[in-house]
Parts: sequence; C-alpha cells; structure tokens
Amino acid sequence: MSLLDAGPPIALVVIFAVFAALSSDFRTVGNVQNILDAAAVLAVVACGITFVLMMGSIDLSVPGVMGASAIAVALLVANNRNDNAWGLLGILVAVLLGAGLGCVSGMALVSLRVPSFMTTLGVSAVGLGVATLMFAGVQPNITDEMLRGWAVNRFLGLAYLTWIAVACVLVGWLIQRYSRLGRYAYAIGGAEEVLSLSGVKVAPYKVAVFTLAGAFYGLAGVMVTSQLSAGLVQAGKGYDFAAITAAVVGGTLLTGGRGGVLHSAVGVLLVTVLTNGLVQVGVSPYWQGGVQGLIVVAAVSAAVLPQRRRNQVTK
Amino acid sequence: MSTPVITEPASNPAAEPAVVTGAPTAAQRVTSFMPVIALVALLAALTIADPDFLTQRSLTAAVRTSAPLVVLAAGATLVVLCGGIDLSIAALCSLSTVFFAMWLPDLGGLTILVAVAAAGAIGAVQGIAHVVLRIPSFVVTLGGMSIFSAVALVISDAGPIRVIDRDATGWLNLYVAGYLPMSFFVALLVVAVISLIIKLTPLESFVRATGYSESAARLAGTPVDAVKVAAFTVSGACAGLAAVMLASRNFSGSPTMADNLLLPAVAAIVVGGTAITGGHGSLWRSLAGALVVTLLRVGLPIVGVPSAWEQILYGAIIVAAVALTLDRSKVLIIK
Amino acid sequence: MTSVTTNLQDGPAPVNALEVRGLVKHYPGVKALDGVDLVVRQNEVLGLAGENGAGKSTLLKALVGLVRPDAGEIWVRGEKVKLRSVVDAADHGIGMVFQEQSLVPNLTAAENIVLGSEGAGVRRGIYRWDTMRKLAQEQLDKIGSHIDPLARTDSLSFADRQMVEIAKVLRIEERTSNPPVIILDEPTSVLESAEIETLFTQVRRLREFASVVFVSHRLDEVLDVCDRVSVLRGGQSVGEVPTAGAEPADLHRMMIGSTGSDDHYHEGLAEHSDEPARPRLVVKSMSGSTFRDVDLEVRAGEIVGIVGVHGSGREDVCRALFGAEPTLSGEVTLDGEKLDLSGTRGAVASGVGYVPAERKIEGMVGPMSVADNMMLTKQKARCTGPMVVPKKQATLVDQWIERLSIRTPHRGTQIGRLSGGNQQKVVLARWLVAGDIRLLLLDHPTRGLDIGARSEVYRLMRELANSGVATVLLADSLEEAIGMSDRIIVMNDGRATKEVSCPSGGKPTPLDLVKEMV
Amino acid sequence: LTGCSEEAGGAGGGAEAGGCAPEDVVLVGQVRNESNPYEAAWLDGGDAFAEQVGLSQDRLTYDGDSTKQQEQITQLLAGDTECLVMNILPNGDSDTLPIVEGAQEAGAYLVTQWNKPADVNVTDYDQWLSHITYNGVESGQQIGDALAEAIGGSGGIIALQGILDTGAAKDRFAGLEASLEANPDVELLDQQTANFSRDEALAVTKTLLTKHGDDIKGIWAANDDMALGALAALEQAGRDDVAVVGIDAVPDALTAIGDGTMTATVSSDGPWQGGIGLAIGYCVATGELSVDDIADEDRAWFAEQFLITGDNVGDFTSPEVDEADFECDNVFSRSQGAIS
Ligand SMILES: Nc1ncnc2c1ncn2[C@@H]1O[C@H](COP(=O)(O)OP(=O)(O)OP(=O)(O)O)[C@@H](O)[C@H]1O
Ligand SMILES: Nc1ncnc2c1ncn2[C@@H]1O[C@H](COP(=O)(O)OP(=O)(O)OP(=O)(O)O)[C@@H](O)[C@H]1O
Ligand SMILES: [Mg+2]
Ligand SMILES: [Mg+2]
Repeated sequence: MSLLDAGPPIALVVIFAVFAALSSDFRTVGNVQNILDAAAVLAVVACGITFVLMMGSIDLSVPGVMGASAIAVALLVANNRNDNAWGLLGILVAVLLGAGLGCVSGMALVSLRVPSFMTTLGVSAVGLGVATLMFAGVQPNITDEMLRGWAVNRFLGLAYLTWIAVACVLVGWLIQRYSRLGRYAYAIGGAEEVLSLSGVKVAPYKVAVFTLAGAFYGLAGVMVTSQLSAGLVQAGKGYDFAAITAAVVGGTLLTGGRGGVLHSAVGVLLVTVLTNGLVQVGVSPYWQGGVQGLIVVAAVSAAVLPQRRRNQVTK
Repeated sequence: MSTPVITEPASNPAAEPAVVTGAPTAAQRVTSFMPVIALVALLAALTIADPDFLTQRSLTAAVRTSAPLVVLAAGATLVVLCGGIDLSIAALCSLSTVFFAMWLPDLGGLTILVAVAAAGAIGAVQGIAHVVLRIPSFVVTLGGMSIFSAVALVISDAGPIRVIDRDATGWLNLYVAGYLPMSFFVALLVVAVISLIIKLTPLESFVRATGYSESAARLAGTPVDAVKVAAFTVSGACAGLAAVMLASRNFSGSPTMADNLLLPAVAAIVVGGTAITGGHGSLWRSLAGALVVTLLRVGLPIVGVPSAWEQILYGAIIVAAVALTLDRSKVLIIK
Repeated sequence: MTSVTTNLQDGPAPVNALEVRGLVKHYPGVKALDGVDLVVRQNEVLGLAGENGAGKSTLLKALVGLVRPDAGEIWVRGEKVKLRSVVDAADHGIGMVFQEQSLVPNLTAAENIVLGSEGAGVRRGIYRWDTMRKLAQEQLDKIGSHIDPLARTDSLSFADRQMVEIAKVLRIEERTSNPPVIILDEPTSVLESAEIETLFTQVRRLREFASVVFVSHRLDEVLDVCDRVSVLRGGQSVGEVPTAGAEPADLHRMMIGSTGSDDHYHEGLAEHSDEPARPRLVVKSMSGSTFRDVDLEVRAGEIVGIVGVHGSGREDVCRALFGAEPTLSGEVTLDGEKLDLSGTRGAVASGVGYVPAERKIEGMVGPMSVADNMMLTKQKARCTGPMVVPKKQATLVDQWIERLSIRTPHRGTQIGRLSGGNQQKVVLARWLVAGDIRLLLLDHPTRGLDIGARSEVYRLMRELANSGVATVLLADSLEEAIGMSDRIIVMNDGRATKEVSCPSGGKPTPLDLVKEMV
Repeated sequence: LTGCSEEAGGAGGGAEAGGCAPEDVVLVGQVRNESNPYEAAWLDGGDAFAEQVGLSQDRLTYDGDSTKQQEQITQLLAGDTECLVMNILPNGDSDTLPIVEGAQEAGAYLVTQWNKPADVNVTDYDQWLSHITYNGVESGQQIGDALAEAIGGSGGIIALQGILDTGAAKDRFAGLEASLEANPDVELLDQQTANFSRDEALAVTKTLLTKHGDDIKGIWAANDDMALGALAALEQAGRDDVAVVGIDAVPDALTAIGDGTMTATVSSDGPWQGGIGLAIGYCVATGELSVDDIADEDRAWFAEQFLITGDNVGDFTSPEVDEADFECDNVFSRSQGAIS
C-alpha cells in the first residue's frame, strides 16, 4: 500500500479524531449513524464518477441525470400526480434512464470525439430540461410505501438507503476488481493507446463506463426522491463537484489510472465528516464553505507531500 | 566563454530539399476559423427563429452582455493552455465585486486598478500554492472557490453593497464610435493585448510547452513554475476586471454576483476549441466561444424557446459546437 | 543459422512466412515507404537495417495493420492478405513488440500479457484471476522468465517489462495454428548489455518455432543475432545480405549508399593540449536520495563517461547536476562559481545543458514544431529585447538543421513527426544554438540513433569538447563510453567506486570495466 | 479614443404613458425557473391574465443566475420596448437596480416583486410602476409566534435560514428574532443555512437533530421547501413531536398542515403575483392608469398575506386566479400599506 493510498484514510482518522475531541455531540453513536446516512447518496454518486475519473475523463452530468431520474421515479411509483404505481419496476426504469443519459455522454465522446467535459456538461443541461418537462409545474410527491420506507426504515441502526450505498460500493469494487469493464476503465486511464495497440476497441468500454456511471447517478436520484418523498428537478444540485472532490480527496487522480471505488468511499466519508463536524463544532454558516475548502486543500497536500518529486508533473 | 564551432558533416548525400513549408494547409486554416463559423451559424439559426433578433441594437446588447464572460474566459484560457484549470474565477470575480464596491467610496477612480491588482494577487497566491505544494490546480482552485465565497459573504455582511459613485465606471457604459460598447471594447483589448504579448515573446512557446509536456519543458529550462504562477495571476486579474464590469453594470457588488459564470466561462473556452488538456488553443478562440455561449444564454429565451427546451437545446448545441471547433490533429487522445 | 540456408537449397521451395511487394506509404511531405519489398522465411531471424527515417517502423506497422499502405501487397504464407488492425494481423499470426514500450503500467503483468485476447481468462466479462495467471504463466514459461504474473507492470524493471512484451506477443500463437511472425522494433535500445544477452537467448529460442523480424541500430547486434539482413534506404529496399561473414561496415555502406568511415568515435578528432585544462565542473561529496558522496571533476574540453548497471544511481547524479533531482548535501561548482541546483533554471543560466534519456516524454514537446523545440531553452538567441524575431529564429534554426543534417520537411514541422534520430538531433541542437554552453550532461544521447546519426552526434561531441565544453556522458553501451570518454567513472550502488583513465591509444576493454561494475 | 457617445441609439426615457393599443402590448414574465411549483404557478398566473386581455405572455427563466437574468433583460430591452410590460422577480436585491435603470432608459413598463434594496425609491423612476413584496419581518414573526404557541411557549427550536445574501432571508430571520423577544422562554438552539433547498434542509436538520436531540421542540424554516426537508428528516429520525413552520404556502406544505404534520405557513399567492405585475403594466401602457395617478404608497407596497394553520388551511388549498383582482381599478386592492 503506497503512501498515496494510505494518506486519505489517515486524514479521515485525524479529522474524525479532531472533531471528536472538540465536540461531545460529534462523538455520539447517533451522530456516527447520521454521518453514514448522510454519506449514502454521495457515496453512490462517487461510485459512478470514480469509474469515469479512473479513465481520465470527467463527468459533470450528475445534476441533470439525477434530476431526470428523480422526477421520473416520482412519476412512476405511486404518487400524487398520476395513477402509476410501478413500484420496483419504476425504480428500475429511472435507473435505466440514468444509464441512458450516461450512454449519450459516452456516445458523444467516442463518436463526435468531443471531450467528456463538454459532452457531460451538455447532457446535464439536457437532463435538467427533460426533468423540467416532466415536472410540468406540479410537484410530484411519492406515496409508494416501499420507496418512502427506504429512507425511514432501519437495519442495524442504519437506514436502508445507507445499506444500498454500502451495496453499491461493494458492487462498484467488485466491478473494478473482477470485471473486464472495470479493469479496462483502469487501463484506459493508464495507457489508452496501448489498449488500441493490443487490439482492444476502447470506444465500447468508454461508452459502457459512462452508462454504468449514469446508472449509479440514476439510483442516487431515486435515493434523493426517497429521502424527500418528492421528485425534485434540483435533486442532483451540487453533487457533481462534491463527488469529484470526494474522489480526489480519496486519492483518485483526475488524470486517470489511479484510485478506485474504495478510495472514493474514504473521500466521501472525509467530506461528510467535515460537513457534519463543522456544524457540530458550531462554525458559523458563513465560514463553513471556506473552512471546508481549506481543509480539503490541506488534506490533499498532506497526502501528496511524501510523493513530491522535483520533476513531477502536476496539472 | 567558448563558442563551439561545428564543421559541416562529412557526407550528406541524402539530404532532400525541403519541399514542404511549415505554413498551415487549407484544411488547418478552416479548423482555426471554426469557432467563428460556429458563431455565425448560431446567429443565423437564431435569426431564422426570430428575424427581429438580427438588429444592430440587439447585437450591440449581446456583445455588451458578453464582455465580462469574455474577460473571465480569456484569463482562464491561459491557465488551461498551461495544462491546468482555474475553477475559482467566478468566486474570485464575486469577491472582487465586493472589494470594488467597498473600496470605491475611499479610493474613487483608482479602485478599478486596486481591485484588479488585488484579484491578480489572489490569483498569484493560488498559482504559488499549486506549484509549491504540487497539488493539482483543480483542487487548489476548488478550495479557492469556497474560500473566496466565504470571505465575500463575511466582508459584505452577506448582502449587496451599492455603488453610489457611478463616475468611476461610467466610461464603461459608453460606446466607441457610437456602436461598439466600451466594455466589450475593453474585453477585446484585453484579449488582443494578452494574445500579442504571448505571440511576440517567447511566452508562447513557454506556455504551450508547459501545457503539452510539462516535464520536457522543465528539463529544457523553461520557467514552468513562473509561467504557471503568471497564468494564474493573469486569470485572477481578469476576474477582477470582469468584476469591475459587472459591478458597473449592476451598480453594486455582491458576494454571489458572478458565481454562476464558472461553467459558462469554461464552456466558452472549450467551445472555442481550446484543448482542456492544455497546449493547444488561443484567447481568440475563447472570445468566439464566449460569444457563442452568450448568444445561447440570451438568444434562446429571447427568440421564444420554452425554458425546458432551452436547456435541452443548450446542451445539444454546445456539444455540437465543440464537435465543430476542436482541432483533433492537435489533441491525440480525447478524454 | 546455416541449417536454414541448407533447408532452402535442399527441400522443396518453402513458402515464405511473410512477403511484402511494392509497399508504398505517403505522409504529408514524406514518402515513408517507396515500393518496399521484403521476404521473411520460416524459422529465420531477419534483420532490418536502415538509417533513422528510412521507413523501418512504418513498414513494420503496416505488417501489423496499424498503417494502411497506399499501394503494394502483403502475402502471409503464400496468401495475399489485407491487414486492417492489430487483431487482423494477430489472426494471421503476426505480432509486434513496439519501439516504445507499450504496456499498461497500472495493470498486472498477467493482464498485459493476455490484453485483448483474454480467452478463458474472462468469462462473460468477469475476470478469473487464476486462469488469467495460468495463461500468463504459460507465456512466460515459453521464454523461461520467472516474473510474478501478478506483479504490477510499473514495479518491474525495464528488462522484465521487455520480457512481458515478448510473452504478450507470443499470445498470437493461440490464435493460429501456423508458426507466428514476431516483429521486434529496436528492442535493445533501452537495455543493458547483460539484458541484451538474455533477449538474444530469447530470440534464438523463438527461431525454433517462429520467424522473427529484428530491428536495431547496433549493427554488430544485427549481425550477431540475425540470419539475414534486409536494408532499407529512403523508403526503398536496397538489398539483403546473409550475415555470415558480413561486417558492420558493409551494412552501413548499404544503408547510406556510400562508404562510411570506420572510426565511428572520431578519436582522431580528440584534441589533446599538453597543459592540463582547468577544472570546469567540481563536485564534492554530493549526496541525493539514490547516490552518496559522489566526487567528480570534469575539465573544460573533457568528456567523462559514467558507467554502471541499472540502479547504480548514475542517472540521478546527472539529473542532480542539472537541478532536476534534489541534492541533500555536497558542493558543486562550475568554473569556480557555486552552481545553483534548486531547479533547472539556475543550471541553464550557468550554461549547463541536459539531454534526457526519455526523449519522447522528457526530451521534446511532440506537438510543437522543430523550431520551437530547438529554441525552447535559449531565448536570447532568437529575440531582440523581449520580442521574438521570426527572421532571426528562422535563419538560426535552418542553419542548425543543415549543420546537424536534421531530416525534416520544414522547420515548422511538428517534431513528433520526425524519426527518432532526427528528434534527438533537435534536442541536442537546443543547447548549442546560443553558443554559451559550458557543461553538457548527456544521458544516453545516441539511444535509437542510426549509425550515421550516431557518428554525427559523436563528431558533435568531439567538436564541442575541443571548443572547451565539458561533457558528462552516460553512454548507450560500454563501447561507446570507452570510445568517447577521456575518463570513465564507475558507479556502484550510488557511489563512485572507481576511476579509469581512457586516453585515445590507451583505451581499456569493456571487460575491464564490467569487472568494476558488479 | 474619439467618437464616444452616450448610447447606441436607445429609445430614450420619458413616461408618456398610455399610448399603446391593447393588442400591441407585449407581456413578459420572468422568474428563476419553472422547476419549482411556486414559480411555475406564478408564470401560469401571468398566462391567465394575458388570456384575460387576449394576449399571451413571454415566459422567461434564468436558473437563479443573476448574470443570466441581467443578460436576458438587456437583450429584451434591445428589442422593441415601446409597449413592453415586464413583471420581474429579481434574483437578489442587487439585481433590481440595473433592471430598473434599463427599463427607465428603454421606456418599458416594469413591475418588480420580492427583492429591492431599501434605499432605492420607486418614485424616483417613472417607468418602474410598482414594487410588490410580502412583509418578511411580519411573516417570519407570525410563524415564529405560531411555533412558540405550538410548543407551548417554551423549549428549544432551531432555525433554517435561506440564501444568506437575500433580503427575504434576512427579513424573515429578523422576524424570528422579534418573535423570540416576545417569547422569552423559547430558546434558539442553533441556526444554519440550507439555502432555501429541500435537499440541504434534510441534511442539515438531521445533523442538528443528532446534535441537540430531544431539546429540539420546533423547527423554524425560512421557506416551505426547507420545512418539507426538515419534515423528511424528522420522519427518518422517527420524531413526530417536533413542530415545523415555513413560509410560502406551497401545495405540499398545505397538505402537510392539513395532515397536522406541519404547524403553520404564510401565504404568498404565486398566481396572483404572476398576474398582478402584468396587470399594472398593462393598465398603464394602455392608458387606463397613469403613473402620476398611482399613489406613492402604491408604488412600493406589501401585499396581503395570511398565516395559514390547521384551522384555516382549507381556504387556501386551491388558489384560483380571480379575474377581478386584475381590473385596472382593483390592482392595488391587496395592499397592506407602503413599504416603510
Ligand atoms: N505519422 C506520421 N506522420 C508523418 N510522417 C511520418 C509519420 N510516421 C512516420 N513518418 C515519417 O516517415 C518516415 C519514416 O519513419 P519511420 O518511423 O518508419 O523511420 P524508422 O526507419 O523507423 O526510423 P528510426 O530508426 O528513427 O526509428 C520518416 O521520415 C518520418 O518522419
Ligand atoms: N521510481 C522509483 N522508485 C523507487 N526507486 C527508484 C525509482 N527509480 C529508480 N529507483 C532506484 O534509484 C536508484 C538509481 O536509479 P537510476 O535509474 O538512477 O539508475 P542508473 O544507474 O541511472 O540506471 P541506468 O544505467 O539504466 O541509467 C536505484 O536503486 C533504483 O532502484
Ligand atoms: Mg523506428
Ligand atoms: Mg536508469
């Protein structure tokens, strides 16, 4: 395990310890449960975005994809807007919608040869537009007991949604470790040209990775809908940068070929602990964002410090 | 100091006459004009959708509107050319509008310079943090973004600060030759001056070499760190100038005023055809890109596209625009 | 190798493993291939020689479907084929180890070996690591390598990675029942002599069941390992020779179309004044993370070679002297002044130049022009005040293109489009344009260069030395180190352990040095 | 630089109101986005009014992006402005002035709502017909009082603030502070911002619930979206003993009040707001009303608002546009007095 891998977990432990020392409210079991619950949605988003970052691409489509799937699921399961009551099938369709939008990002990347930065930004706008069309001015509220229950019911002290997130991290890790898709995503970030030289057609894998990521975002949109009992167009607002931050803090490189789902999970916990801790410690709301930014920069620089080399390239 | 004298090589029979020139081919010329072609195509489409859109007043308003975005994008283009990214420009711009509005009563006309200088200095600090701590620019400026927002909120007491004295920036609302808005003229000037300085000095090769291959540049003795810090400084200063334009347009400074300009500014750079991976691109491209983005932002709703469809169209068109403008021969692997 | 020849004479006319007829490939401004013919027989090692830019790599890439030829035919075992992709070529039993190492650094060796043809290693998209490891192990066993298949590739040594590449290319055997054709494009340019020996053992082993095409600029190697050599010049085949009894000079003559001199190292050019020149570079007990207490003195006009095996730390010493690697302690002076080693800028300002070994990544900026690459360092030479004067630059660049006979269509051509040797010349020229160079640090400056280009680089080094430049040379081979250096420092485990004086006329033998190195 | 002139041939100011034929009037309504019920209802109200006078409304949205709002207005004013009527929701206080100045210069009729810097006077302009808002201090105080009553006059509460740099957030919080003064036994345990967002309110409330636990008896939210987020957090924490109040009377909040899960909200009538601004502009543009005849206290006024609790929620569940509200002699009927 290299230092780059060890840095973020150490940072997580240190930050956790500091908050625990500063605030008695922070170090309660209830609060730890709360932190884990609060990390659930971000963890699922981070799972998806990690595969994209691993390839050296970037994904800004999170707000649009989550918004579209959040509204879609709210309109498909039992709700106050129409007579649909598709239950699990509705959730599946919403996740597939997310996957479809992700697929569009990937297709535009490989067929038009437009950088993912732009294709995903475009798809985000499209997703928000589609969500707004479906929203049509009236808030869809869900009455589906199962979906609402996911956020409310607990197992071993944690909400079902949190267990779903744990399952996603596990599945993500398995994909990354044991599937060709995951290993190729990793390889594409390491040396894309070598794959082509070895006769591997990378384009389908790239599309598949964006599709997979889209499915994770779609699920995240469903989870937000479950938490709020309502489908919001803004369900994914801010999750794009939060997830990228979490992944980077966790040790995934934006240039690709390094990091992974477990790294990002650590990053997610780190970011969530920070958000929670700053509130618990009582930092003024005005300063919270700033302090968080400062700590993220400090954490990353502490993690890369042992790696510094004279002629190292930092982009 | 000794000067090596190299004699002619003994035999060189196979030396072919140089038949090819380094001048760009016709195809390359077309690619370099693609951003302009995209701009014209978009304008034509908007005009077809609503013939009233193509009036002198309307175009004047559009270019005036685009001025702060052009300046922001121009500054950040330098950072992108060096292979980095500056996510803090919008937050820094917001912070600078607060600076400007706060300092104006005391400093008068000098405030413009002071605000630009302050923003430049803040940009430099980020640049130094990036090169000294060796943290990716994405992370440094992401941190900067939240820190600047917090500072702006606190010093402004979370509210807009009115600009009472409009004389200091009144000139920005004038028109050159009756038609060209002064703010856009200033934006053009910024693009032209920075471009010329880069073009006419070794900076061009410094910046590109840094962007294409930082390690090769460093081992060739190129002042990579200085170039990067300079790029962040200029990017910061441009955010400051954009702030002056926004504050003069809104008659106030506010801690969130420009926050939403980040993605449009980066989109402008990419739509112009500058490679997000560094090395290839130019400020002129970003100028055209900023105009495309502005036309999309104001044009679509004005010609009557409904809100939801406006977003869908926006998404589709920026992707199409990049498909058109990016010169793939300069960017081998598209990530 | 005689057995092959006998076979040819006695048996029925054998089908050639591979045959190329009249292959043509144009690039903008260059005719890379101009009607090349080539025959590769069964179970032979065919050498391919030619100057930098002669079209070797282009030809080979055409054989694995990476370059689509404009005209000409490719025949595989008597059958005309069109090769559209690497997979296509592999299906026909043709595989290639590329000039630049091409492994995915963050994957395991096993994955790299089976990459693109995982077969039973992947079932329905799911990796079966055990099978994968077994598959990889089979390939490694073929070449008798003992690498751990599950080691991450970037943790392997250079030589081991090369073994992985060969193991990987042998995977094509699983795709076809016919004996494969293995193409090795400059496999030795980055290897040490011991590693080269291992490689040659592999190549000879390959001949038992495959045909091999072997490219190297070290003609002695070519003659050593190949059965036959085909020579390319300017994109055309100019003939082939059996290696038995052939001399490097014969090959060289064919490559350049005229007689070359025998004295590659131009020892005759070495000027030796009687008075000892003043010391230019003085290094006193310099230590870094990979070297300790290194003392070094280089006089003006002197070429000092440093030799050592992989991991001896000589490369880091070189980089440290350029400020590209941190030094922990020690004192370095240049002409009596303390050298600022806090970064590369200080060294450059003091007249130190560095030519890195990794040309593609560290030496040049691929997408930029020849002119820009040449002028990257010495800005004053092309400027008046702060401004670049295009005319001044053009004159200067063209002058150096001619002096070093750099083959490029134009000074505005992207350097990435030149052949390796010509790229290297541009990188060297970078330090010469201003004429104020005092110390040159050359890390494998002739890696990948053809014999002519190498000879020119040697001549250049000599003339620079004669004009007073001090040179530190990490040579490509011991012969080169001995041939070029006035003195040789041997490094071992981060320490300078021995100094061998090396005047022309009193040169040590490679064996003398090897003894000191291990 | 020679040849600078004052402007690029703009239409020039001047309020010779009333020259427009009814069919020439162009109606524009601009809000942040159509993806929340309140603002979507606002634009629908505008459509209803436009239909009433046989016209149609141009619906503009700017994604809560101040610069985009300014850009759209600038572009709009660069077109034909002679009979242009704009009913605008400025994104923040700082966005009002440039819109006003632009309209004044171009000669378009402007009504703004919600956000206006206190020191800018509507009466200084003659194209800026009116500014309408709800009394944020009052609503903040009303729900504060309702909350205090719901928790029996004593106990701890937490507050969820809106976007910190908006006037609405500040006024409403000032109202809460006034309410706290009047209810000395109610203690403000904590206050955080959730940026008017349901999602953020959920996360913040969860954290505050673990921090303060059972001490929390009530949650004061600066709008209903955050109140609904807080309700979701309470549900997930298994707490049903906490009173929640909000402002805006969005349909979901009314439902919650009907269910008894939420305590109170304050009405703001989106459809009416969407129609009334256009109505005032239309009346002036067509000459039925003259700017000079509008009383000074009707140039910047608080619209009528109601505290909605379980007792009266039935009266508000289906807001209807009442055409009579938009008659030219009726447009100021909901005024609760001038903004002081
Ligand atoms: N992609 C390309 N675009 C343009 N020109 C090219 C390209 N690839 C090769 N060339 C040109 O074709 C010619 C042959 O190049 P090639 O790489 O085949 O030479 P080589 O014999 O392998 O040289 P070396 O010994 O240096 O590797 C050179 O002049 C080179 O500049
Ligand atoms: N990336 C690395 N990580 C850890 N150790 C390294 C790394 N690169 C080199 N080393 C170690 O540093 C020491 C010096 O390596 P270096 O490459 O300088 O050797 P060298 O003698 O220059 O090799 P060569 O003869 O090939 O030029 C060796 O012990 C090597 O194992
Ligand atoms: Mg080659
Ligand atoms: Mg080495």
